[in-house]
Amino acid sequence: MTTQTPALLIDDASRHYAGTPAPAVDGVTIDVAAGEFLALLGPSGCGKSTLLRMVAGFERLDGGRITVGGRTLSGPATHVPPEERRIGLVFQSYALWPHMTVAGNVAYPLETARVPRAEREQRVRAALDTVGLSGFDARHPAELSGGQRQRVALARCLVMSPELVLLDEPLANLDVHLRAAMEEEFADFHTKTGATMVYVTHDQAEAMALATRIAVLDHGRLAQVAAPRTLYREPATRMVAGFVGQGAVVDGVVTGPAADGRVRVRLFGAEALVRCRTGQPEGQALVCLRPEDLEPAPDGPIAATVVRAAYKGGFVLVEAEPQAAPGVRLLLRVSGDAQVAPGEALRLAVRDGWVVPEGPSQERLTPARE
Amino acid sequence: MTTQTPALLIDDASRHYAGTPAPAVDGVTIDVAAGEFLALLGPSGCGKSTLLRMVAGFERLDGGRITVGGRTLSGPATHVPPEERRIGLVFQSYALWPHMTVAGNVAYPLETARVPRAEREQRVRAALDTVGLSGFDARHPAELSGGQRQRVALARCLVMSPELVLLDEPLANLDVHLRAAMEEEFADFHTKTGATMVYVTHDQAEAMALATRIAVLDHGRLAQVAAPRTLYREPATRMVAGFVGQGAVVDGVVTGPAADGRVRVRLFGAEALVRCRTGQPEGQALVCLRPEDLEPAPDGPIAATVVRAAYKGGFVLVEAEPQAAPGVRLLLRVSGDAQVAPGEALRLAVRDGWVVPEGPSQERLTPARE
Amino acid sequence: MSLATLNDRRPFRAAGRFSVSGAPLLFALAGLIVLLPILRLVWEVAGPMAGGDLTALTRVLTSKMTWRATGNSVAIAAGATVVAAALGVPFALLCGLTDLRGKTALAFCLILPLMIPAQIVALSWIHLAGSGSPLLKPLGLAPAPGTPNPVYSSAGMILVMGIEHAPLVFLALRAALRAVPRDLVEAAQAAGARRGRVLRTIVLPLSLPGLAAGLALSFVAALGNFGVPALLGIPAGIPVLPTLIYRRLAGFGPSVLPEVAVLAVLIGAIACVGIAAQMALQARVDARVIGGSAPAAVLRLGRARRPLEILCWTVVALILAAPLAALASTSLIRVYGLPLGPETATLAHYATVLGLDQVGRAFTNSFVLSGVAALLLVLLAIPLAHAMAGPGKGGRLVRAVGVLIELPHAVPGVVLAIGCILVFLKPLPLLGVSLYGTLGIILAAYLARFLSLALRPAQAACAALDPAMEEAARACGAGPLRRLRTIVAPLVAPAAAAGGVLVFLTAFNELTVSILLWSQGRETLGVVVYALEEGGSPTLAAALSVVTIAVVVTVLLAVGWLGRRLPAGIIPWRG
Amino acid sequence: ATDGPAGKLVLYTSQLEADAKQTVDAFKAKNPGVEVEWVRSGTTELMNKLRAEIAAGSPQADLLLIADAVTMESLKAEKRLLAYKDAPVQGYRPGTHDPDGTWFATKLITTGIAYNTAAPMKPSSWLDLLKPEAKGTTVMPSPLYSGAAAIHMAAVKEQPDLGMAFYEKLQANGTTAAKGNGGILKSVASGEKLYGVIVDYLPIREQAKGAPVAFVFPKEGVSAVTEPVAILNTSKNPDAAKAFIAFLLSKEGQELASRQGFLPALPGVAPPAGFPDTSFISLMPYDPAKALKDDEANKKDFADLFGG
Ligand SMILES: Nc1ncnc2c1ncn2[C@@H]1O[C@H](COP(=O)(O)OP(=O)(O)OP(=O)(O)O)[C@@H](O)[C@H]1O
Ligand SMILES: Nc1ncnc2c1ncn2[C@@H]1O[C@H](COP(=O)(O)OP(=O)(O)OP(=O)(O)O)[C@@H](O)[C@H]1O
Ligand SMILES: [Mg+2]
Ligand SMILES: [Mg+2]
Repeated sequence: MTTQTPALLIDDASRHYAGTPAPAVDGVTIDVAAGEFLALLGPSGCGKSTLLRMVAGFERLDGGRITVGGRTLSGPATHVPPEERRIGLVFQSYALWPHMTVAGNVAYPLETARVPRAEREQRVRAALDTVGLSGFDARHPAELSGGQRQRVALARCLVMSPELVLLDEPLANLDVHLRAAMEEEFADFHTKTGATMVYVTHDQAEAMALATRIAVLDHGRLAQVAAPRTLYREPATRMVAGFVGQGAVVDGVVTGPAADGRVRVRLFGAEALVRCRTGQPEGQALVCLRPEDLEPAPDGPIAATVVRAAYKGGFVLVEAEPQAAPGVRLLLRVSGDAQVAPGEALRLAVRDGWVVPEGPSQERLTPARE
Repeated sequence: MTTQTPALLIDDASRHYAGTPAPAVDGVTIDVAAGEFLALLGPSGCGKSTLLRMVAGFERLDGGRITVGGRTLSGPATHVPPEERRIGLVFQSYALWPHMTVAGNVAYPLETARVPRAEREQRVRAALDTVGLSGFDARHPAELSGGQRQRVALARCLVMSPELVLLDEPLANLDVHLRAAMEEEFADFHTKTGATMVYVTHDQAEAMALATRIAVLDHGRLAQVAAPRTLYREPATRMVAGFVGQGAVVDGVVTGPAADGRVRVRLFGAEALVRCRTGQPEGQALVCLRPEDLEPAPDGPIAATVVRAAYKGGFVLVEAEPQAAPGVRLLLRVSGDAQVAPGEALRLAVRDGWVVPEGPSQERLTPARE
Repeated sequence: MSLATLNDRRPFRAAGRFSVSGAPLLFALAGLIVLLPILRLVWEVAGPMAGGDLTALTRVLTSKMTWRATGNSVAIAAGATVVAAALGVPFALLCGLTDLRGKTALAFCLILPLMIPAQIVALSWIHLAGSGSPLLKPLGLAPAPGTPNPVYSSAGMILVMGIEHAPLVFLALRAALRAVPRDLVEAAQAAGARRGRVLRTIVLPLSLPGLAAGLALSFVAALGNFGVPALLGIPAGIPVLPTLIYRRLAGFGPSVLPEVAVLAVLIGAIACVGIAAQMALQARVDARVIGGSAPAAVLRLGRARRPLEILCWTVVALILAAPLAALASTSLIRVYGLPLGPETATLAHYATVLGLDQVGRAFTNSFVLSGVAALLLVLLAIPLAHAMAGPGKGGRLVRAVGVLIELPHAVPGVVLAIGCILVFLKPLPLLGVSLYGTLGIILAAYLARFLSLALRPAQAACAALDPAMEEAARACGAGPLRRLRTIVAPLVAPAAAAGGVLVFLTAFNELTVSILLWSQGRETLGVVVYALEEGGSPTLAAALSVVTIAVVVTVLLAVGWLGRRLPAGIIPWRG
Repeated sequence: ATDGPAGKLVLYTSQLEADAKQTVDAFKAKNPGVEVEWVRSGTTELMNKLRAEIAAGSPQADLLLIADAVTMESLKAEKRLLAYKDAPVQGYRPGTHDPDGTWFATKLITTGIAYNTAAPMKPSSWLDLLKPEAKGTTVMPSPLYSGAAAIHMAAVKEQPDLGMAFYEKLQANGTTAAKGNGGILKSVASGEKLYGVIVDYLPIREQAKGAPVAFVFPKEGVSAVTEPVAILNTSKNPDAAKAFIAFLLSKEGQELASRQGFLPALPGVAPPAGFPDTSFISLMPYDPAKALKDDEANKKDFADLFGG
């Protein structure tokens, strides 16, 4: 992340659709540095698309301001229409024009900008090259596979050399294998072009694999913006802890003062040393336990029962219930060779964990992954 | 798996659509025991849906025979129409009837079968109970979430108490979180009802999590049928090795005779001990290396360069190129705390592996996961 | 929808829809029975030809008048289609694509001309443009007495028919526009395209199939229109095929029928060329939208909105309110020809008209006829449309029937009526009763004439039906008829009902068919209006027309009100 | 008439609704045993219906009461009419019924000139329509669609001082053709045209109501359609049909026609108000049989001149 003027600044932006009870986007502030790859992550309906459409200019702001490269595009009394924003946009549905060829689709933004024919052809060729679709010029979108369609959409956005590219769940419609392949292409594309990218997804694995930073939205509000690793290891809220990565968020008691970023907590009657923010107060707290934080150990202090065991290829994902806290589900991985059956008893050791800064809620404890 | 007469026997079944160059299903033989959960796995277009539709009776056979509970439903000169097969069917698109309530959808098969009203209502209630949708009777499909819709589809199929349930990619339309939740429900459902189930998917993780056995189809032919663990650890062909689980399939040389199911191979100039079939001959061979088979070790015999490193939450998936074999991509996992950057040098040790019984092909070596 | 679904859908569409391939044959047969009257007329041409008798054919085809009328028909129908497009396209764009206010009301007003009989519309225009114009005369804008009425001309016919058929273009294009996903438009905006460019390069090409369908409908309707050329073309001395047919009929001699049949087949052939052109155009344009089911596109009009709204309502006032007002003022004048003023105005004509007992009967008859026709056609359209979407031989046969149904819609009503008399005069086989002289024969004619109106929407809905809906029912053990009844029919019912509403409204005012088929006590509204007009009581005819239009509008509003909770698409003018 | 004719009688008539009802009611008052079912429509529509019925093998009508004798002649030529030899035709002028007794005139509907009262010139002769004052402001019914107009044309062509040349001059003077008489009345009443060739009763009735039209019987004479009645030889109840014709031809029947506003065919019966005495009206003679023979040629000539 660089420290120059942000490529995109979303400043306290809000949008409340008429006739809905709550705002779809509610006072969101994010700055995105030039060249950054920001993922907007959150459950369905949390306002990701709305925020993206506000940046693209398809939705007006009810409050706040959006600045791109120092120029205010949306703000009080300002609204630059989408066609004048020069922001690249890739849609979940690809939004290819079925009546045009691949080349026609990609050339469209250049025709609109009255780029001379020779230059146009050269740039279209270059863009198709970048996405590995040279030779597909004359095909129609209907004659392409899903991944190829997505790449045409990418080329169409790329051909304008936009400073800012917005992508709205570009992989949601693809199957697992294609999704993996396309993920790599996006990463390559980002490296090659150096464009600033904002990428909407509800798939945390996708966000983590791609983004330099992830902004998690929850009911229209920003829950946390951080690098993937930070988000995974140090979730700021219970919602983030549950939404990003697997694991459990459980009730614990901080029993000592924080030191060196670590603190002692009591979990299911056992003591454990987990990470925390500086200044974490003592008392009731929420602790996030990732699968790799737990380990089956013959002398582990926590007695638990296996509830479910799913072979995931290479390892078995075990769901276990601590005997001290019925109803709570802990997740851990054991080697793929181990035979684990539901009902089996298990002793667990806590190797690591994280005290969620947001205080413990009143809700009943549930496994965090849905 | 039991050894009584198979609940479903697919015997050398073939189907060649008019006007297509190759058969969609080509001499497939599988027997499914009563109570078994068989997954049909394979890439898009390999003939999974066609095979399922042949069992359901929507497609006629061009050769072979399909027997359910001892009764031949499809065969030479036999074709029982779908409406007389009493086979439960769950569609990828749910195929709920939007003009009927939840209860109406579920009651439909019973109405068709002229089940008296009182019994009908009782059975509908029981089926909705089983899928955890009591109290949703009067809703319309449009008023349900994706997961709830899928459960209604399940209840509709369940209410007929079919001996055999066929499911065609029932989770393909759901988002990641919902998919995980529904996977569990299918597993529960299978345990509760004890029905024989055939489950089509192209997602190997899903197949492995659910099925007692997996049948892998490749271009209409059966590549392997085996339990998930066997399929992952002992893939019969290069295609299965690549399609199921992550990892690489690389060229090696078997340098000694097999003993105790293990054999010595030379890989990238280094020696390693890997698993194999009994009677594996010496000489050129394909070796499947899963991510957990490789380990970074300061003294590892294989020198490699990091090509890509993707944080997956909890661990980093590293793609590495052996210096001895440019172009080959090996996959391994390293701890989430480690900082790995592309270009870095790395030494690897081979802890395990599997000699693919199918001989080495002429194709250029590529990473196996696509 | 994921890719996998897309893949699954296309190939499986063709598979296993009917295990009992007899069902489509059955429905094809039902369709053919409905088409019997028109087939009987085709036989009037084909029969003698098969027997080697070509006299009627050569007589008609060698007549110069035939070709003159054909030329006029084609030119005027094409011109009317251009006018219909010029009106229908901008309104469809504004109503279907923009944030214009009052779209429902605007759409409602635009659809009205379709519901008002052609002869009434034509009469209104004669009133309006003539030297006696009750509106223009007081304004001093009326043509001087004795100067020819400008609507008695090809241009007049083109204008009036164009206005009358603009709703067809409007409805078809607006439906297509609604299917243009928002993100395709937004992608173009993000690419820097302004409104005009988006319209030209994205929206119009994508909705071309719908536009083509609308143009074809309008062309076929103009080709078979009798009311307008009868009132505007004859005084101008411009023969077209429908008036030529009428003239042949007014002639004498037993040779009339074969000759009329030849002319009718000629109209049918031209109509088929129009339909074929539409299909060719649609096949050439690949506008199948791939991917998401995003909501329909909306273009913001911005500052242009207010002026455009004013313009729209001005045009609507011109094409609808003005002729209607002319008609209304005629109905209020004590004696036709006097200027309308406080001392010449009277409501007496309304009292007279409403006192006529045939008027009450006519309202009842028209109501029953159009209601029953709409109901039966919806019931027939669903299985027929379903069979047409089916695979194999059965499907092909039904699709062939589907082309034939354009015929009774394209030929002038009088020709169809003659076909009905030929078929239904003799007692029906097996039943032993004759439909002749009953409402039954008019109903039979309506069924043939309006089948295409009812079928087209149902057909579109069936083609879009997910085959998995039916396959799920099969897996539940449901046979073909049960599936049709419990799954297909309810699912395509909204679309079929939309067709039914169109049939009802069109049949309510129908004249040209019932004029030959009515009998004492079984007159339709159109017949009574016509009789008053012909009998030299223009004021009474105008009064009854006004009452009829009021009833149509009331019915429309009631349907709209009752249909508030119906799924989108049933109420034609609803957004 | 205690044991008069009985049974059902089907009448196809082109009389106006109200007139047809009066006529039938009056007949039924005298013949209570007969049940009359009637279909009213324009002559063309009625003939289309009848033609189709004939083609389908079962004409439904017993009696035909339609506008003109030429149509009757065509049916007679096809041998579809029943001869009523002893019909009560005493007192009627020859030419107003078929000498063979197949059809009988029931009234005189003459074709003359109507004009808008605002018109600068009041016509008194057919030739006045050729004057410059009438240029482009005259409308007439087309013989291609109107039976009365076809007979008018046949009659005009027989007139030595009019003839086909008259039509040519009308065309040169900008006269246009319309489909029917109703349209002519509206054109003239509304002032859209100033002069119209039209049947008598329409403008005379409207003038009585105050419309700005007037009707003249040109001095050369007028043509007349006679609204003849005939029995189809397929009639299932010829006795009742004959009784109906006898009623129409009776003095009582003729007085009814006069009350309805038409010139009676039987000389000596008083004309309706607004009409001159029958003796002041001269009829242009014409021969229905010849008119039928020339019909095609006349229509072609007309179409060549006026189009449509
Ligand atoms: N045009 C609109 N009018 C009214 N409400 C809307 C509109 N568009 C979105 N909303 C509502 O605003 C909220 C946020 O919607 P948005 O589409 O931004 O969610 P999202 O995070 O993109 O969800 P998804 O992952 O399902 O795409 C939702 O509650 C949605 O129903
Ligand atoms: N009705 C059909 N006519 C012709 N070819 C067909 C038809 N249905 C399927 N095919 C072809 O048969 C092959 C197998 O198709 P099938 O639908 O069984 O694949 P699948 O394994 O289910 O794929 P997916 O994962 O994409 O659903 C494909 O090549 C497909 O194109
Ligand atoms: Mg979204
Ligand atoms: Mg499939």
